[in-house]
Amino acid sequence: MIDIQLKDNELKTADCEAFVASDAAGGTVIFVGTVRNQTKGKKVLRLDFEAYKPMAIKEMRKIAEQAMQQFDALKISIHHRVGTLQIGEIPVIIAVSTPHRAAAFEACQYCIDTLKETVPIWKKEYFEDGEVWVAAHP
Amino acid sequence: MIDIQLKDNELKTADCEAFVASDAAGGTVIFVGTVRNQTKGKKVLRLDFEAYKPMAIKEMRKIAEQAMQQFDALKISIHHRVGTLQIGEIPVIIAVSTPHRAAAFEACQYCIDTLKETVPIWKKEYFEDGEVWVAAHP
Amino acid sequence: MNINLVAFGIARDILGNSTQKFDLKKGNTIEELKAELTSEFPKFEELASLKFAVNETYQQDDFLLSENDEVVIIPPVSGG
Amino acid sequence: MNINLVAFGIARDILGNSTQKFDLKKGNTIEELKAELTSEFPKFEELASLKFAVNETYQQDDFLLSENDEVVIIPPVSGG
Repeated sequence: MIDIQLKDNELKTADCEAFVASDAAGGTVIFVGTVRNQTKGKKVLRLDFEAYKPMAIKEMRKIAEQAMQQFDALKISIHHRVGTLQIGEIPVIIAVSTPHRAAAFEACQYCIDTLKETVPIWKKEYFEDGEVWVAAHP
Repeated sequence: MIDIQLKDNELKTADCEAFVASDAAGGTVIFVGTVRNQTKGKKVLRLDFEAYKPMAIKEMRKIAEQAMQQFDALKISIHHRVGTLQIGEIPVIIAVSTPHRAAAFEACQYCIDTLKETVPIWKKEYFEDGEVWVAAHP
Repeated sequence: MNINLVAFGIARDILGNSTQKFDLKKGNTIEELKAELTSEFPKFEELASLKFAVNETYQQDDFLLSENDEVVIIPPVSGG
Repeated sequence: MNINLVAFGIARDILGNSTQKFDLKKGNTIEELKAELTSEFPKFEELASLKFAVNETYQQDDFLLSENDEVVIIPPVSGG
């Protein structure tokens, strides 16, 4: 079972954790991304996230489907937020439950690594002296 | 910063997540162990956990200290429960925050793998036709 | 051939608009669109990557575009 | 030499008690305790591992025991 959500308000770890709960689960691994206060030593004020929404949801679902199959996951929940986020707020949560714990770590890491490569979501970092689209340039 | 707790009532993911929150964190990985409904195809009714408490706390702290150092973690929270647990209940939660996400996965997995090897806690599985101390025999 | 460009993130800043009609003068593939687009907007060449989606799916260089296709410009993603 | 054994999990089941005085007749190391204990309670030999702790710390085979030490028998752990 897969739960994909793209939201413009607060993400809650408890929601993802509740979705992946299963009597057959021996381990659940949850990745919680948070907005860091600095990038390469430069103070970050806030972030803006925007998404090409229908495709972002499709791509997140693809990732979850691939992880379900590759790691024999029981349930996967991926929530991503868009809009303006302050330091410490949560842009992404990924929860994966599996019968054995090693697969949960692998599957969760696969999901976040792949999400960062393929899902059409963009973030702009705001500094005191300007702003930049993250990863846009080599 | 390290938070180690050995409790005889319900563990809450939100408690561990809140402890490891940090403005310097880019990623938090949380492992949530759950009591599975079966072991090698045999239906499990419930589990009993017992601990040699002072040493269990000491050993969990050692693991967290090692992980802090080895993976440059910001904060680690390890909560373990003792007593009788039903299917789906949570015996252990480990949360780790790090500046970059890959280290959070590594550190969290190191903590749970090492906990299962060294921390003096024992679980007994109750089946319909008997009970067994887990991992006692080769 | 006219197509409808949709742009996000830095691609929107480069294009100057989030949506824009584009007259593809030569050819009808993603590769040819990319060439014409970067020739008109050289800043696209400075990006770490430049991909295109049609029907909410990444499409390869040899994908054949049709009149009035909606083509989404995908600059380097940075979600998570 | 008398020591005080403390046993958890299956070690308690084998010993028959969670705490017990034990008269270590020959020697004074963990290794010698292990030998005497398994000779008296052969079921200890069937365990996947058998460790000992003194002062809330795992101790090696060559650890020297003293009169009235509290020695904790640690059968294979299974937390988490």
